[in-house]
Amino acid sequence: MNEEKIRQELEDKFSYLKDAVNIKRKGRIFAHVPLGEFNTVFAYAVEKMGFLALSAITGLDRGDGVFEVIYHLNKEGRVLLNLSVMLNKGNPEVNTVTSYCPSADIYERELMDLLGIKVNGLAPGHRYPLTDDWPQGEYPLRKDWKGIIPNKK
Amino acid sequence: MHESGDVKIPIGPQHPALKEPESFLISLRGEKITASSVRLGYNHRGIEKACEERTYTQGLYLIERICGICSHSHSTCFVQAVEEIAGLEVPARAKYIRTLIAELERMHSHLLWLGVAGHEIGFDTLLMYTWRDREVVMDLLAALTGNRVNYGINTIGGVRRDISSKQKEEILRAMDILEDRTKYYIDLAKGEATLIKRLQGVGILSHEDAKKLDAVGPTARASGIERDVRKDDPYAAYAELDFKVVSVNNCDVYGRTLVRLGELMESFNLARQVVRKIPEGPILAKPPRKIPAGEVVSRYEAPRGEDLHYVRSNGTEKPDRVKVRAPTLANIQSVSKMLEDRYLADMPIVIAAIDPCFSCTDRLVALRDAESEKKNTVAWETVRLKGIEWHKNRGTDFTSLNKKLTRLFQHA
Amino acid sequence: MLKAFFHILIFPGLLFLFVFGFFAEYADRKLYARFQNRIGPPWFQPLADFIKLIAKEEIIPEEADVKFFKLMPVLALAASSVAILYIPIWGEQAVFSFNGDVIVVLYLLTIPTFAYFLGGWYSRSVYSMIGAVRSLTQLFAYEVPLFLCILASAMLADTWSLSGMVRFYSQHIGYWFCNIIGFGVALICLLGKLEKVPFDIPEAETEIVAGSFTEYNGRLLAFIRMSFNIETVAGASLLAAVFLPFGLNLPPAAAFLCYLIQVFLIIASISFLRALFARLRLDQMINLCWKYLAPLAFLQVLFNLTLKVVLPR
Amino acid sequence: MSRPGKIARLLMQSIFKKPATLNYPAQKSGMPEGFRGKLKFNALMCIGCKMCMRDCPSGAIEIRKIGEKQFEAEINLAKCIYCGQCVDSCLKKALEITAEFELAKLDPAQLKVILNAGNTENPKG
Repeated sequence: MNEEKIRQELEDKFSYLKDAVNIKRKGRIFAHVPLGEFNTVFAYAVEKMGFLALSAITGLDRGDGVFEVIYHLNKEGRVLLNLSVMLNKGNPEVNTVTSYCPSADIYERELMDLLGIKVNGLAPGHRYPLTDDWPQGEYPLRKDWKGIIPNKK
Repeated sequence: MHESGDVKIPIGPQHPALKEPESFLISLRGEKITASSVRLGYNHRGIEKACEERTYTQGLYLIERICGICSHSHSTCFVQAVEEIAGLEVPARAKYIRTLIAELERMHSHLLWLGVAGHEIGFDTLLMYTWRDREVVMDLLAALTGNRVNYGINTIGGVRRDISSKQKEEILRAMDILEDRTKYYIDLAKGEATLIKRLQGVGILSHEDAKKLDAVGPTARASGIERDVRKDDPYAAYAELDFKVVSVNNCDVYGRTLVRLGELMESFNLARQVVRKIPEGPILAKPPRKIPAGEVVSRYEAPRGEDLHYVRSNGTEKPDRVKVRAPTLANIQSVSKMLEDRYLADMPIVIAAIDPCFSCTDRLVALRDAESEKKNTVAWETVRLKGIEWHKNRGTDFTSLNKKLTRLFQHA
Repeated sequence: MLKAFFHILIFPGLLFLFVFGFFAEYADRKLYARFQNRIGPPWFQPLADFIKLIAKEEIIPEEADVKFFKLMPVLALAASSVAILYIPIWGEQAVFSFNGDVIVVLYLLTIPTFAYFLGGWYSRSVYSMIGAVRSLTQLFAYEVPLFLCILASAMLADTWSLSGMVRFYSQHIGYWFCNIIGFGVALICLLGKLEKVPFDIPEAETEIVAGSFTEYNGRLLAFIRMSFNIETVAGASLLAAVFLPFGLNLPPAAAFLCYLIQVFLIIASISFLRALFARLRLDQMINLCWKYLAPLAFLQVLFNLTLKVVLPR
Repeated sequence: MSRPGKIARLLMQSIFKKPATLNYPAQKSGMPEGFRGKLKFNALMCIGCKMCMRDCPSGAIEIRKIGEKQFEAEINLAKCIYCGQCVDSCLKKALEITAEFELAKLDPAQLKVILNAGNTENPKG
C-alpha cells in the first residue's frame, strides 16, 4: 500500500482530516487529529489499516500554551504514520493507548513525568524516567521550566 | 505480580550482571522466577532537554554521547533528520563512509555482545577471545575516525574524514581476519554443548508476543520478524548495497545469538561492498547555521534495533525538540515476558540477550542550578582530606605516603 | 610434641600450605589467563591480594549473626589445613595415618562447604542465602560420585588409609590404570567442590553477586580465599595420592618433587577445564552428576570389585 | 554435532602463543595517526574569531586577547571531549590535534592548560 492510498483512506473515512494529512516523503505521513476525535482515528489506524506497531510517542511543548503529542505508528516497519494531537497546557489530558499497543506504557509514563500530561486509564506502576523523590509539579520538558530552585537551609 | 511469600531479590541498580545501573526486582520460589518488574531511569542525564539549549553542531556531539557503543547510530540518525529538514543533499561518498562506519560499529557491537553473553553464562573464555578479536575493529575505527568510541565522523551535511586507498586495504585485511574468527564462533555456537544447553529454550519470546510488544532489531528477528530499517526504509547507501536480513525462528536466546553472528557475516560483506563501490567526490555539503523550521522522523538500524529520532526545528540555530527512542526502550518491555517461568540462573543472559543499553534508554534533565551543585557535590579534595583524617585517627599516616605517590606520578 | 607442632604449623602444616596455596592460586590464574591468550597476573599477585584484603576494614552486616559470620571462614581454613596432615607428600607415609583416614580427609574437605553455607546463611543477605542453599544443593550432587571413586580405589588397594593406598599403588604401578575412569570423575567432582566453572553455581557472579561471600570483606574474605586455595591444594593432593601415586617410593626429596609435579598437573587440568565450559545451571549440574557421574563411579566400583576377585595379589 | 569442550584446541594453541594483552604502563601500543587527543595551538595563526569557542560543545576552550594580534588559548582538558570540532571550525588552521591521550593528573588544577606563542603544546608548571 502506498502513502497516497493511506492518505486517501484517512481523508475518506474522517472528513475532519481533510488537508490535515501530509506526506512528507516516502514512508512518512504526518496527520494532525482534533483532540476529540483522536481515539477513533487511532483505533481505526491500528485495527483497520494495519498500523500495528507503535514506535514511540513524542510529547513536546509548542509554546503558547499548547502541547503536542505525536504517536509514531508503523506498518510492518515500512511506513510511519505520525498522528499528532494538540493539548491545552492548562489541562493536558490524553487517554491511554495501552489497550491497542501494550508497549505504549513506557512512553506514556514519560509524557507524565516530563511534560505533566495526564494519561487517563494507565495502569499503576513505577514512574519513568525521573526519580521517585522528584518534586511535584516540576516538568522538565516544558519550555518555561528553568531548573529547580534548591531549598535554602 | 510479586507475591508476599516469595523471596524477592533486587537485581540492580548495582549488580555484576548489569553493566549499567538499572533495577530489576525478581520474585523467586526456589530457583524459579515467579514475577519480575523493571524500574528504569537511573541513567537519566537530561540529554533531550540539553539539546534544546545547544546549537545543532554542539548537539550532535552530545547526541553521539548518548551511548558509547552505538554512538554512530545516534549521531547518524540525528544528522539525517537535520539534513532532511534543511534539505541538504549529502554527497554520495559521505553516505558510503557513514555506511562503512555503521557496519564497523555493528561488528564491534555484536562481538562485544557475544563476549558479554559468554560472561553472563560464566563462559569467560569466550569473552576474552571475542573481545580480543573485537580489538581489530576498534583499531580500525580509531584509525579511520580518530577515536575508538564516539567516532565523531558525522557532521551535518556529510562526514569529517575521508578514507584513503591505504585504509581501504586495511579494511579488507581486517575483514578477512574477522570473517575467519566469526566463522569459528559460529562453529562454536553450533557445537559447544554447554553453551547450547544454557542458551536453547531460554528467554522465549514468541512471534506473536514480539509483534505485540513491538520488539526491534535482533530480538525481533530471532522471533521470525523480518524487519530491518536498512531494508524497509533505506538510508545512507544501503539502497545500493546487496545484503540479506538475517532472521531465524528459534524465538530464544540461542536464536538471538545466531542472528547476531549471521549479521556479523553480512556486515563483513557490506563493508567489502562499500570499499569496492565507494564513489569519488566531495564528502561534505556546507550546512547553513540556521536550520529552517520543520519536523522530521528519522530512523536508523542500530546494532540493537531500530533507533528513532524526532527532530523539530524552529528556524533558529537550536532545535526546538529532539526526541530519541533508543532500541533498548522498545525491547526492555519484552524482558518480563522472557523471564516468565525461567530459573534465576537464566536471568542474566535473558536480560543480556536484548543487548540492553540503558544509557541509550534514559536521557534527559539535569539540575542546572549552580547553587544546588555546590551544595550537593562534595569536592574530591574534601573527601580525600576526610579519608586521610580518618586513617590518621586509626594510626595510619597517609600524608607522607601521598607525597611519595605524587612525586612518583610527576616523574612518570 | 615439638615435632607435632612443627608439622602442624610449618611443614606440611600452615606455613607450607599458605605458600603452596598462593602458588596454586597463581598457577591457576596464570594458566587460565594463558589459555585465554592473556598475560595473566605477576607471581606476587595472590600475595598482594591477600595483604590488601588483610589490611582492609572489616564490615559486618547489621543483620548478620556476628559469631557465626566471623567463625565460619576460620573454621573452613582450619578444616582444609588439617586434611593435608593425613596425605602423604614426601614419601609413602603421611604425618599422621591410621586405617580409615581417607574417610576423615573426605569429611574434612566437606567441612569448608558447610562453613560457607553457614557463613552465607548467617550473613542474612538474599544473595548469600541463595548462594548458601545452592552450595549445599550442589554438595549433595558431587559428593556421592567423588566418594564412590575414592572408595573404588581404596577397595582395590584393600586399605582405608591413604598411606596404605600410596604404598600399594607405588608397588603395583599397573593397577593405577584401572582407576582411570574414577580419576576423571573425581577431577570433575573436585571442580564442584572448589566451586569453579562449570560448577561455580553457588558464587555465580552474574546472578547472585558472590553467593555466600557477598557480605564478606577484609580479613574474613582473605581467610575465605585462603581456605579456597588450601582446599585446592588439599583436594589436588588427595587426588594425587589416590590416583597418581607415582614416584612416592623414592627418597624424600625426589618423592616430594614428584608430589609437587602431580599437584601441579591436577591444578593445571582444573584451570584447563574451567576455561573450557560455560557455567551450568543448578538443575543441569545435578542432572549431570546423577545421570552420568554417579553411574560412572558405580561402574568403577564394580570394575574394581571384579578386578579384586580376578587378579592375583 | 554438539559436544562439550569444543574450544579445547584453541586453548592449547594459546598456551604457546604470544599473549594478546599488553602489560600496560610498561608496554604501550600507542594510538594510530590522526587520533583525536590533546589540542595544539599555533598562536601566530590565530585571528581571534572565536569560532572554536562558539562551536565547542562543552565550553572547554577560551581564546583571550593578550596583545596586538596576539592571542592565547585556555583549554580545560577536564571539560574537553576531544571531538575536534574546534579544529574543523577554525578558519585559519590555528588549532591542531595530537595523538597524545594520557592526560590524567592528580591535581585538577593542572588540567587547565594555557597555550600561547611561547608554548604551543606543553606549558611548564
